[in-house]
Amino acid sequence: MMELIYQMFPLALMMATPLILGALGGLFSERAGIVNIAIDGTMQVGAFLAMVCVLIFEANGWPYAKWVALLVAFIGGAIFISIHAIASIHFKADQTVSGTAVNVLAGGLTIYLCQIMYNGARSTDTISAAQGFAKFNIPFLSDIPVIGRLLFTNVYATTLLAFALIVVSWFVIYKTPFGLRLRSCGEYPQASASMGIDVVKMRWIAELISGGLSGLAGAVLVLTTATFYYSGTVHGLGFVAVATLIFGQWSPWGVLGAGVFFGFAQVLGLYSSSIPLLENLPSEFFSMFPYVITIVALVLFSGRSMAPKASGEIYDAGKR
Amino acid sequence: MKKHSQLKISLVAVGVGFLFAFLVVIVAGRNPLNLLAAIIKSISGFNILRPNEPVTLVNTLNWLKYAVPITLTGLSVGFAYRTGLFNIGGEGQILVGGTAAAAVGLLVDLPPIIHPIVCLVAGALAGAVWGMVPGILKAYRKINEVVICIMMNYIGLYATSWFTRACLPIDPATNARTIDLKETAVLGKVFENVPSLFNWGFLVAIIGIVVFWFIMEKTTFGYSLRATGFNMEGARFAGMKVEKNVALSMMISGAFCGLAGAVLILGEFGYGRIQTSFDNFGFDGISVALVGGSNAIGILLSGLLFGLLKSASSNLQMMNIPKEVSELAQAVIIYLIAIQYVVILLLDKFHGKKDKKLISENTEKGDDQL
Amino acid sequence: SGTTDDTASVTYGFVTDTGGINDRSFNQTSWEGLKRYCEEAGLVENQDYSYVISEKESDYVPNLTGFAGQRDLIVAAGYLFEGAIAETADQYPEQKMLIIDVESLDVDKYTNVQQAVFNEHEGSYLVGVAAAKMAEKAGKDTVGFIIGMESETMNKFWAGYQQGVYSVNPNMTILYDNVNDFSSQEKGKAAASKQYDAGAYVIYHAAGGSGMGAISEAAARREAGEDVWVIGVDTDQYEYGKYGDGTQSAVLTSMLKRVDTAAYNAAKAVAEGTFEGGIVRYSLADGGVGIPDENPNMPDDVREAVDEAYNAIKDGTVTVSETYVKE
Amino acid sequence: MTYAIEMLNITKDFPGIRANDNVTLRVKENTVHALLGENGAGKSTIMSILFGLYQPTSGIIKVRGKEVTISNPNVANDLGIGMVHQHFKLVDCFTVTENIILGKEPTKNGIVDIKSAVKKVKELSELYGLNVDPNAKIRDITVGMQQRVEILKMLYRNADILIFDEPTAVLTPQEIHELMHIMRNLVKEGKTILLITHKLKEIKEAADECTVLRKGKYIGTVDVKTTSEQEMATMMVGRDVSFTVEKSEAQPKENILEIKDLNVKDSKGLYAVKNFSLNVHAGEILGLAGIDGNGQTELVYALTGLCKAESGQVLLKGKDILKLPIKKRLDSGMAHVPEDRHKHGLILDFTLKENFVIHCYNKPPFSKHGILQPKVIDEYADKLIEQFDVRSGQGKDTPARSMSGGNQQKAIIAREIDRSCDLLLVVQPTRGLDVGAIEYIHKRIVEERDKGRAILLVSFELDEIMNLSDRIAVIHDGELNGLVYRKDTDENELGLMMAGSIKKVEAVI
Ligand SMILES: Nc1ncnc2c1ncn2[C@@H]1O[C@H](COP(=O)(O)OP(=O)(O)OP(=O)(O)O)[C@@H](O)[C@H]1O
Ligand SMILES: Nc1ncnc2c1ncn2[C@@H]1O[C@H](COP(=O)(O)OP(=O)(O)OP(=O)(O)O)[C@@H](O)[C@H]1O
Ligand SMILES: [Mg+2]
Ligand SMILES: [Mg+2]
Repeated sequence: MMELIYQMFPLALMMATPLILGALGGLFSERAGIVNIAIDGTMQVGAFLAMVCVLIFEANGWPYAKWVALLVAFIGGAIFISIHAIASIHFKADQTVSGTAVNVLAGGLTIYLCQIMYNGARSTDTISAAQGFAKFNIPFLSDIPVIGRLLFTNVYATTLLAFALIVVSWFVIYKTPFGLRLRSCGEYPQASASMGIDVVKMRWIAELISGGLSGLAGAVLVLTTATFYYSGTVHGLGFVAVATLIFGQWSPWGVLGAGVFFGFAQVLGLYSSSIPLLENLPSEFFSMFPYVITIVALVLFSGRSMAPKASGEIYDAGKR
Repeated sequence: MKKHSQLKISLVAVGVGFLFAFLVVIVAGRNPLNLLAAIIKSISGFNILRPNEPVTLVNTLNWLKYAVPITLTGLSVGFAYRTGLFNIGGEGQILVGGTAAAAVGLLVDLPPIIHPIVCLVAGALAGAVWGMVPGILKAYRKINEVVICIMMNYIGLYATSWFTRACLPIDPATNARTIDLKETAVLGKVFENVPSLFNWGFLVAIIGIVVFWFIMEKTTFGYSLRATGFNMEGARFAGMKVEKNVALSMMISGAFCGLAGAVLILGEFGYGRIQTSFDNFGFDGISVALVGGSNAIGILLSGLLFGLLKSASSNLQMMNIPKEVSELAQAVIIYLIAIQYVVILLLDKFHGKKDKKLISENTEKGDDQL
Repeated sequence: SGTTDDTASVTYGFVTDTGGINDRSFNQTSWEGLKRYCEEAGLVENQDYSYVISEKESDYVPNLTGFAGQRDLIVAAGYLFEGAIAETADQYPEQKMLIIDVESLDVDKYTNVQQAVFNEHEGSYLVGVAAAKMAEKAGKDTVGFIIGMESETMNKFWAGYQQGVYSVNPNMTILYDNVNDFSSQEKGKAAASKQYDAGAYVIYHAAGGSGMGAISEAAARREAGEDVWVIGVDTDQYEYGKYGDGTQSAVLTSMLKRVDTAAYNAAKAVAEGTFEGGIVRYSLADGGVGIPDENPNMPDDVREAVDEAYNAIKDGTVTVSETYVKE
Repeated sequence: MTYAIEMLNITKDFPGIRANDNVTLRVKENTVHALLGENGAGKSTIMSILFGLYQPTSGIIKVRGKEVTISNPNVANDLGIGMVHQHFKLVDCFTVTENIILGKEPTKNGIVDIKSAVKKVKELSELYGLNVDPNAKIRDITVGMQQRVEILKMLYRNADILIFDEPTAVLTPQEIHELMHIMRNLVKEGKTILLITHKLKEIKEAADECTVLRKGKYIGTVDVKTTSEQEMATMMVGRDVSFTVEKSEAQPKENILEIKDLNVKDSKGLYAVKNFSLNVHAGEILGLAGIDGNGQTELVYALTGLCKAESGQVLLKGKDILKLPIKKRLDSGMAHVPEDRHKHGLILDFTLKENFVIHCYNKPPFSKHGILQPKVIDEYADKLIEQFDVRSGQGKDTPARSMSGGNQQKAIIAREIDRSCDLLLVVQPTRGLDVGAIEYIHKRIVEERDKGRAILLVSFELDEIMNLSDRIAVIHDGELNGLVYRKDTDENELGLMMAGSIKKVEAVI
């Protein structure tokens, strides 16, 4: 049994990583008071840019393609989400509507660009596996009993990056002045403004980080699990990331837990045939399983939502 | 600030959206005339580039055919929205609605006319059940309906796939769908001889619009739903059963999507489907509802608009315009709806100029008289 | 202009299924076959021949009828087109159409519809032999199979593959996973990873877009120095399994389904006036299914075994069943 | 004499309205300067200008004699100006300390140094006798405490010009008294205070000078010591106003509301109302006095059905309503003017007419067979608007959101009174309203009493209780700590009962 779990865990982490990063992106946005259902679209943009970047580097024989690709996806995501940010921060947009627009835009835009860049093809070219991320065992750490096999064996560098970003986010949000101000903007922006905090600036920073992380999520998805980008690459994972954020109750550790949970539940479906009692159930039951469990978990933990109060509210300096 | 009707804002958004589409086409080095031709052809069947081409009803009927399901999902999203809920669970509700309709259409013997009606009811009920889950959890356990809806989408995807395989007669030739529905259950084509699947299901959409409008604007139930949507605590204080309203609203919303699924199965496909991914009719419904301002007439109009954008896809591609152009136009339209504050400001400015002109004209006249 | 008058050139339309034109699988391949003929015939893309992408199944009929009456031949790939083709043919009985992977339409009624089907089980038998031989050579006893969804067509892959593997070694273990999804690379990747971890040496995927994840997993493992292989489907997927400097690939071979040939042949037949409706079966014997001639990763002895099996099927000494249950 | 603040000829235009019209305000250093005016007179606006939230359309601001441009609150902070807003600007889920340091956090290696911040807050709190717990979460402390946090925010920023926008609207008499004391303390420590209020008594108690605004215009500045309340009121309203409500002796009749041994738990699961018993008769106004947070909210919620009671009985005309849902209770003869008019009283996005029918929309003649009857509703709305003089831009079609607080309250009162219920439950009916509006609403309440309704008035404002009630009940820590006839008691005694120092339950009928 333990052996099975050892095998399942790295896969669960692989599946979880893009969700965690996407949800973390949503977290920054919502903590600053802006609803972000545009994670899905931003992930598409990130995935597209990452692929394009790797392809360009590969063609020219330049090194560090995947790392540069992550950076490009981060920046690209940040730029892309600005469309949502402008609408939400300056134009008093209904943030759900604006997010929907951005999602629709991403699908059309990336495929349109693919056609321009790749001979009318509706996908990018294919990269070599050497260009993507590969799993590895971390020396020493992987020798730690139990934890070593669970967390540090067969891991992707991107998963470690996500872990690191969780820690950094937690630190930034809960320990630094910036974090305190950010959270206040999501709870009661009028209060922040009265304390001399530039709510507009804070929200912009949060949105840029949010877009960056979502873009990163897309890049990680495509560079760990795929070899080209097409319209089905993200296939709604951004919405699962939104669910991860809410399930994780808007906290970095919660997001980590929820993301790993989702990943694990997905993988369980694959392994069901090796688990006594589960082997005879139809495969659909396992595909369904993570989602059912999530609902059950939400019901069990219900009644104490930690949603930022002002999330989705239009901030108007004159409002009293 | 002047009051501008939702309609006016939507019209501006649509206009700019189309302008943007033209721009994209020009930038891509394609002929914008083709875009115009494709749109006109999709509406009327008339090809301005080849005036000799015979004009048929196919294009127009296809346009309407596309508008039917997304109008229904638009009503669904709009209904929930008016009660302060975001129904992003349309995908799942459509799937279960379609599957329920297929089950009744395959397993039950009923006379014609009655049969499709029973199928539709089954679809609506199934959709309602799927909407009830997020509704009840939102109402009684305060769980965010968005997550539950997303979860219910995926559960619906796999549940219907399992149910269809396990409980419905599967077509042995493909093993990937059911056998054809009973003849009596099918919603026939309105124009037998036109090669478009435009079917009597459109009546469901029209009835849906009337029902939506009537419930929302005319009934006490609609009044209490709107009150709940605007101010839940206030509604509770006034003695309304807020929890019941939330749950019911989600159920009705789900029923609209269930109907959309049923209409698709009964009218378009004629068999039960096993899907491995979503068709996005539910997500389209979000755009339709938002652009339509979540009111009945608005949803009808925006359903027609988005139906056009969908149906134009085929003509666009045949006229050498990438179909993504229509997606980009959609995005721009929805975005402008989102930032209607700015649109209003610009409209005001525009009007302001006109008003000032009027005033100065008047004063000048006044001076003359003096 | 549905009927060809002597001055006008012949015109073609292609409608994809929901997989899109660049699915690196049968849509793309069918289109390439059609395109190949058109280029040879000197036709102009987007004028004499073009494709239309279907976003959802609801687009099938409108897309087909959009071409109907305008193009001499319409090509569509995928069994989900069955109903849509029938609907279109009902309205345009004169319209010539080619539908791939369907054989259930009434041939007497739809005389202008050609239904092309493939003996996937035969091709799968070959890659089954290849997989088993490779495993044996490496001293392994396990191979894997990943499927995107259970359906009649899909089951033919599974049946043929099993027969091929067991023909080499009846004691071989075949791992089987259904990812229930044609578009999730992550699931395909996870399934492949699971099977490799469980000892599979070669994995054969028939999972469309999800299968790309399986290929990516194999390539990543080879990149990391692990000795595993993957077998592609429908088209030669060699280049999608690139690793290292991009000249090597983790794709051992691919089960070719020559939908391009079907499209090419039909297009040519229409131009030459020899097009006929009815069912056209592409088998291993006539080159309709098989494996690529170039298989740089396949050692000679394995190649020999595969060739042997090929000949045996061709001359009828071995018949591959469409259904198979190991006793 | 030096001026701390001079705002000269300030004009501020909002789209469609001139909120300040050539207003001049001079505040001497080391004084409490009051700013008096009706609702909408422009008090908050001019203070927001001083605090940098708005820019004046024209006019000059001088701080300590130097001309300045205050482009945002940061500039104001740097000039030593701090403001306590009418609606507190506190983040609910933050601690007291976090709220205070927000925007000006002490750090150690880039990390917020909470420890030293807590220490600083404690020191300040002790220095000015504010007595707050630096580690408490805002949502767990009383409104009075929250206000002290607001004051600490300014002190933490070394502000020496402090603006208070209607600070007493939400406070209990004791808290108000303490606040006045705190203000005097602050002035003693060298601060200058600007106090916005509607309440003349507070001005009398705490202020040195008073500037009066009316409809955006400057009326005058007076010396508080030498000016009577009556004179200031006349300046503010532009006519004579009476402070006392004229009413005849009560004629109590049958028992309408009987509360017997009621126990209610609060949201944290503690008993907030304990063995509470009280009767309210037809034809009397029973005022329930008490310091905020002593169980009034829970009591009212239990009566109206917003929260469940643990045990006890509530009889309305002899019928136990405690198990009934909200709707049934309202229907069995209870009208309710809630404490929070925005959250509970109105659907702000509904029009006025829609708000009028919020209780009766599903009853004939307003609806038939579940279908609304727009004509009937329109006529009804017009009737109420006329009867109760509810003023708004577009009449019955005005969105409630765009109406002034006073008119919103009038609309609620109109709606509830028109339901002609035997029991009228009014909670804080005049909070934040100006004297004109208060006068009107008080008059209507007394009229209802004279029509034979039983009225339970819950208010934190002792004046209101004293003015209106025939009998007064006092709630302290969830228990009935006093029940006396109005004529037999005075403010002093009530204060002692509210504080729990004495108990006197004698006016039982
Ligand atoms: N942001 C704003 N936009 C437009 N008009 C405003 C705005 N703020 C205030 N006003 C208008 O300015 C006038 C003065 O408002 P202000 O809030 O200063 O009054 P006030 O004296 O503080 O009243 P109150 O006693 O009710 O607090 C009001 O009539 C109001 O309509
Ligand atoms: N943003 C705004 N735009 C336009 N008018 C406003 C705005 N905010 C407030 N007003 C107007 O200002 C006036 C006073 O508003 P305010 O909120 O101060 O009411 P109030 O009487 O003080 O009630 P409250 O007790 O709730 O403070 C109202 O007439 C209202 O219509
Ligand atoms: Mg004010
Ligand atoms: Mg006020």
